[in-house]
Amino acid sequence: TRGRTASGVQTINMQLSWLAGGNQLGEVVAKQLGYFEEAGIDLAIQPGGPNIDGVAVVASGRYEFGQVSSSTQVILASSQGIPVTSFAIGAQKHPYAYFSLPKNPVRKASDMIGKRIGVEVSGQNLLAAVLAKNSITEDQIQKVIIGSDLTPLASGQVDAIAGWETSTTALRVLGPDFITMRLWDNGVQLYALPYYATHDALQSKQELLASFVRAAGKGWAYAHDNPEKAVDLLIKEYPNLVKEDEMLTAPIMLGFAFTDKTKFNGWGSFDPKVWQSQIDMFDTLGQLPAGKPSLDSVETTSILDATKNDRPKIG
Amino acid sequence: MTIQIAAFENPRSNSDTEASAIDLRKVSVRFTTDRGTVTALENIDLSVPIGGFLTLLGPSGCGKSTLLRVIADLIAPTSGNATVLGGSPSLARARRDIGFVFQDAALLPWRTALQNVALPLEVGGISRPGRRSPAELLALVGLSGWENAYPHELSGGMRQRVAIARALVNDPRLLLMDEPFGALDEITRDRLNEELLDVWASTGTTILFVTHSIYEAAFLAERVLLLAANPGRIKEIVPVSLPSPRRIALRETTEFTKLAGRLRAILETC
Amino acid sequence: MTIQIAAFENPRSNSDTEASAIDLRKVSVRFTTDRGTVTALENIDLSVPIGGFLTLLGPSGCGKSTLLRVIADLIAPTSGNATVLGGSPSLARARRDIGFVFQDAALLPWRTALQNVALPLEVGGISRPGRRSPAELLALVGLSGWENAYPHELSGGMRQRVAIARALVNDPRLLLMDEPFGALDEITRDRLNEELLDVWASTGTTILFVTHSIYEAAFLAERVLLLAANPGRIKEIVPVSLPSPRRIALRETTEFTKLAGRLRAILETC
Amino acid sequence: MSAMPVHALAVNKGFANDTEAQARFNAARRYLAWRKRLLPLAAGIALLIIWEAGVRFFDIKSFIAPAPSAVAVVFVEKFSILMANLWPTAVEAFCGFAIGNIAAVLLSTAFVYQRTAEEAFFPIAVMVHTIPVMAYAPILVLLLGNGMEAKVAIAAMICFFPTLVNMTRGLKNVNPQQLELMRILSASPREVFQKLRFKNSLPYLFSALKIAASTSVIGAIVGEWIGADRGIGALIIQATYNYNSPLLYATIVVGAALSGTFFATISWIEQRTLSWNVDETA
Amino acid sequence: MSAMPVHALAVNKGFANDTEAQARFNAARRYLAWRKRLLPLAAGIALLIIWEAGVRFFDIKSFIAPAPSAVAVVFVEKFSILMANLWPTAVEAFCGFAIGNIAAVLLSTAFVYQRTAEEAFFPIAVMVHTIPVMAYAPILVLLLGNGMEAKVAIAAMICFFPTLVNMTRGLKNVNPQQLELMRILSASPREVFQKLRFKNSLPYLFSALKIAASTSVIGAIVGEWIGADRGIGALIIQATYNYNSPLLYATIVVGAALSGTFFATISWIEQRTLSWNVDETA
Ligand SMILES: Nc1ncnc2c1ncn2[C@@H]1O[C@H](COP(=O)(O)OP(=O)(O)OP(=O)(O)O)[C@@H](O)[C@H]1O
Ligand SMILES: Nc1ncnc2c1ncn2[C@@H]1O[C@H](COP(=O)(O)OP(=O)(O)OP(=O)(O)O)[C@@H](O)[C@H]1O
Ligand SMILES: [Mg+2]
Ligand SMILES: [Mg+2]
Repeated sequence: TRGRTASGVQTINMQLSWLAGGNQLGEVVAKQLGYFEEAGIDLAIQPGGPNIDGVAVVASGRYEFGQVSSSTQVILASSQGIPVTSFAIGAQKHPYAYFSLPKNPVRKASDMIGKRIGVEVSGQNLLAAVLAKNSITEDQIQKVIIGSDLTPLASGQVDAIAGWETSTTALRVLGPDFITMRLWDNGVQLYALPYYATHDALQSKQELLASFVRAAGKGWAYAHDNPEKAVDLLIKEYPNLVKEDEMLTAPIMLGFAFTDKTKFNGWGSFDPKVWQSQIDMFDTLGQLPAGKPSLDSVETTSILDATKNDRPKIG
Repeated sequence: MTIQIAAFENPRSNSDTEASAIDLRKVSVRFTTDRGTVTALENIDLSVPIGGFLTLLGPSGCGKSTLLRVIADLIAPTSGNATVLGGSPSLARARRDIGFVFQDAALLPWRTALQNVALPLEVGGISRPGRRSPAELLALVGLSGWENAYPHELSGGMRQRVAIARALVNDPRLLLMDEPFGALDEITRDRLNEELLDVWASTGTTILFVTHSIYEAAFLAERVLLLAANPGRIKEIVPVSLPSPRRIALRETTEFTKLAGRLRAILETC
Repeated sequence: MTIQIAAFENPRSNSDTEASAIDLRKVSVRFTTDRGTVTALENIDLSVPIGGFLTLLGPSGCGKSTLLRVIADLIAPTSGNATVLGGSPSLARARRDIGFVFQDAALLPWRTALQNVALPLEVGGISRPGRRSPAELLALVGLSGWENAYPHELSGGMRQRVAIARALVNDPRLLLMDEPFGALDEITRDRLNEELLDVWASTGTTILFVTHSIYEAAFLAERVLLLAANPGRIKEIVPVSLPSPRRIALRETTEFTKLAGRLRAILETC
Repeated sequence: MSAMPVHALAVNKGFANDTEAQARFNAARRYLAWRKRLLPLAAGIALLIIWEAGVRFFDIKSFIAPAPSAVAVVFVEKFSILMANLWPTAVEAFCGFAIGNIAAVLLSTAFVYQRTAEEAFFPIAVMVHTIPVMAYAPILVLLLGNGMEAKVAIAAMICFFPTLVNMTRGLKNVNPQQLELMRILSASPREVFQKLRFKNSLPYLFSALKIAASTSVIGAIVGEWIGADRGIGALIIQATYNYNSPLLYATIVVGAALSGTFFATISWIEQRTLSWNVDETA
Repeated sequence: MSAMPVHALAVNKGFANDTEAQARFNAARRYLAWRKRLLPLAAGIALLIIWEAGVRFFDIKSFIAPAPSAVAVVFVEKFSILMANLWPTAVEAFCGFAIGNIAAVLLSTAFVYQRTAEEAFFPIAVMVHTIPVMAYAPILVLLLGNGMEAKVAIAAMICFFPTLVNMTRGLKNVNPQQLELMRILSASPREVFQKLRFKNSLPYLFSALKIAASTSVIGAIVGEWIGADRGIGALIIQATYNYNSPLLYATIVVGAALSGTFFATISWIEQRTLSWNVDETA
């Protein structure tokens, strides 16, 4: 990692767990509009992909901080003793959901009974959580392990399939009127897109991370007000993206980034109690074999507190 | 025995009326590479009667092997026409009428001596009565006891002898031999010369035999074909009117010495 | 020229005091495979003086090639001791004192004739003055015009001649030749016999020469070594007291015929 | 036409029995065989020691690379789970290995006898080989369902190509003289194949099979990533997802041991089959 | 010791000029060369037509497998984006190809001269080859960062193994007679390598390089899956994730064309290099 440059601007690397895209709309806007520069930061977004989620890279200190797709990952990593802690989140509700088709709808958890539910290997614990929260046993449904695509639903191999609501283009396969059953609405309340850093970084680079949160929040606020211009900036940074697709995704993503919670607490905020309930839930389900992590090790509000007044309060 | 023979459609019987085993008309062979053209044979006219024994003599590189390869349908002549046992060379080959002893033994390294000799029987496999077994043939060439040796465990001459046994194993009507005894000591060679004449006499096989030994050429043949080089062409065909059956002692006769001297004289001008 | 020679540490000068070029003491070679043991050579005692010319005669498979391979350090004797040019065979080999003509040409297929002949010069490359160039040697063996041909474009005899040229190119002190002229017609062979004697006379090379031709053995050698088979052992060493320099016409003399007859008689008992 | 009297030349006697020499020969062979078995073991142990020392000395975090000792602990603890997940992958890898290699041998045979086919389809085979699994995974799942068949198909497709290339070369790269011999014998294309080309291609084939020893396992693992709840691949995803590095490494060790076993088996068969090949046994 | 007078035997004359035969020879060669170029093209077009017809006839959904015509439209529309993403992958694949193959050739050389090394490490190389990229991705990023170096390293690692296997075989499987010749000439190990073993291994090496033509591209693609904004691999993920099947296929076509180009280049070099090899040119 590079240090402070001559102009006093310090490089900071954000490691993603996936390719950069609409999930980083605010960061890209802030970058393009010079918000980071104003804050003395030169942000480098380091993409991830199917072969890496970046937690180990951040935990080892190679990059300053990172973002994963789900709060679960931070909990699981903490549970395994990896020293990463979330200091902000990108989506207040997890866009994870089960999709089905009108001819065979799954609108709420109880509808799952007797159905074939397609999930990825890594989606099994979430399915277990939903079932547990709704007092359904695993043998009441038929779990089908699938790869990372929605074809099995379209081709009738499963009745419902797990995925992200923000995958607008992927969902097009299902036609216009598919049915969405949100994880959040069925008792499993997870955060998505948490930002995390090591314990060390949270102490030694607190000011830097705070500056990042301030500037990123500003970017997200701009995106909220000017979605089309924001998408244009996104496309400018990542020419591989398709504008029409991103225009569809942006409102949905913004809808998860800004909710009634952010109206009061500001962008990026979270509720430690929600984190605690997540930890408890996974522990009860026996999904933390390496031990239940303490709340402290999973999240810290230090950055949120430090930036309390500088984060946009929209909702 | 007679009944058994009658039971087979003897593949030879229908060709007894043929005039000649080999008939070459103006056969030329040219090899072209990107570095130029080599004329290996030019306008060869040759006729060998059925049951004939022709030996080929000529300087190294004059086209002897090439001539045998044309007859065996291994290469097609660039121009001219070849007739073998009444049909095209490829027909004769397809009827399994041709036995070939290559200039280098060409044994299959993953087969023992015995398996190498047996190869022609496994391939094609027209069963002919009264044929000698691979083991008998190995004994004939002095290799009993070596049945299970692999080619790399044999000496150069021993490999060559395995190749000879292989060519004899399916009793071909036409035997093309490219310096078969070149790697053998004179004693073994003399004995095998006599053996070959016995085989020829008893089976009526037509034999074309390339050799570098003037004595061998004269001793074995009914006629000796002398080839000249550059391009390969027929210099002379010398008929050999020595008595039959021939035994090695024949070589001591003045008649034989005179013939050999004549062949040498021609060869020196090739 | 003299200055140039002086400029080099002549690699031969320090060995002029050696008694013999080759000294074998009770050399035996046995090959063991999982199918049994073959005794190729048994208790060979042999001494060849520097500048000597020894030819080897013996039935096929008696161990001639094996003997040459022991001397050339290609195989180690199972028992006994071999001294070559005053040291171990491997030392002689390392000093590049040995030239070897294999029974089969062993050319590298990706090299042209000329490149094959030049190989020994590229490898090791002790420069000795007055050496003939690869092209000259190709001409010597009658292959000028074929410099750029690849081995597969040459006839069997032509390949063999390339191998001979290769063995001569770095002017070795000890020349081991395993049936080098076996694939050549008699005319070419006779001329190369004379050439070889010239080379030998002018360079003082020690030569061991395997042949199946009794005439060749007698014509070339100072002494003829007769090997018997099963196991390979020395039958007799026949000194040749023919006048030098020898020309082909010598073969017509009664003295020569008598010698050849004697060799043949011994060979028949091997 | 009748059998000839056989005047044998009793020049050579063939192989004799020499018990002492034979004993030495067998001892040398046994030594080589043991050496071949023990050396990789020794090297493996040495590597593990270096790795363990490295992890301790540089204080490498377990989530980057766990120490072998940590992996060993997990290995023992989770042995039954690991074994339960080994079987499906082993079966998939083995079937994929068999199908992929047989298909490659058949296609290369076709290539050798149909030059046109080779010229037309070889470049296409190269390009098809570049297509990532995820692109054709949906089609496969559609055609073969989500069971073992799809994984076998992927393993087969991944190990197919190297064998095709090597085998085509091996079948074609025949000594011209031996080919002429077969021509003289008027051997049918089938006989030329069985008795010459195939034998000749064996060194190439065994090289290909050695490559396939690991590619078939990789194929089965990748195949499981398109959806499986059991198998090495599924366990790898699971362990990665749970940040359970020691388990991840233990799983990989099992996978590697699987391809190592494949490799050893192939080497063993090779040694028996190519015993005539002097260069190889030398 | 002085130069001998040369009594040349003027028996053979060598190559002559025969313009007519030469012209025929060259024409035949040109025909073969064109055939070699046009046949895969024809086969490719035929495949595309069958595919298009299949998609239309069975009414296959575009997200399962889009029709070539749809892919072609995307290909034209997105040409500039596709090309922009081709370059990084091409560079990674090429560098990985070079590094991986050179490393394999070097290691196989070591194996041939150090039999112990081979026996000890060959089985280990097989096992290492089975380790999935995701297991060592963090270490790579830690060591090399998230730039091209890491992707090159992955491409190199993936194409390393087949070359190692083939090259080891090719270097070892030398004609014993030719080896004896080099021994007589007292050639140094280096000379034996350069003038014999390496030449002899060329058919094996070219087979390996042909395999590497596609594995290096696969390696670069898989390498991009550890994090890249640009490149065929990144675009594949993007297109898959967005269910943009026509774009996915167009991207794959670009990747396949890349390995096809590699393959063609290698074949071309092979033909020049192995021109002495009768069996191959026959
Ligand atoms: N494939 C080929 N390409 C080019 N030239 C060839 C080819 N085969 C043979 N020749 C040439 O054809 C001529 C005749 O070769 P051939 O093998 O018939 O000679 P030969 O009479 O058998 O000689 P030898 O007694 O040395 O075996 C030689 O000059 C040889 O160089
Ligand atoms: N690698 C080997 N393994 C087993 N036996 C061998 C091996 N090499 C040679 N022999 C045996 O050793 C004996 C002598 O072989 P060698 O090649 O020396 O004979 P030679 O005198 O050169 O015969 P030729 O005149 O036929 O070339 C033969 O019986 C042969 O079978
Ligand atoms: Mg010839
Ligand atoms: Mg010999």
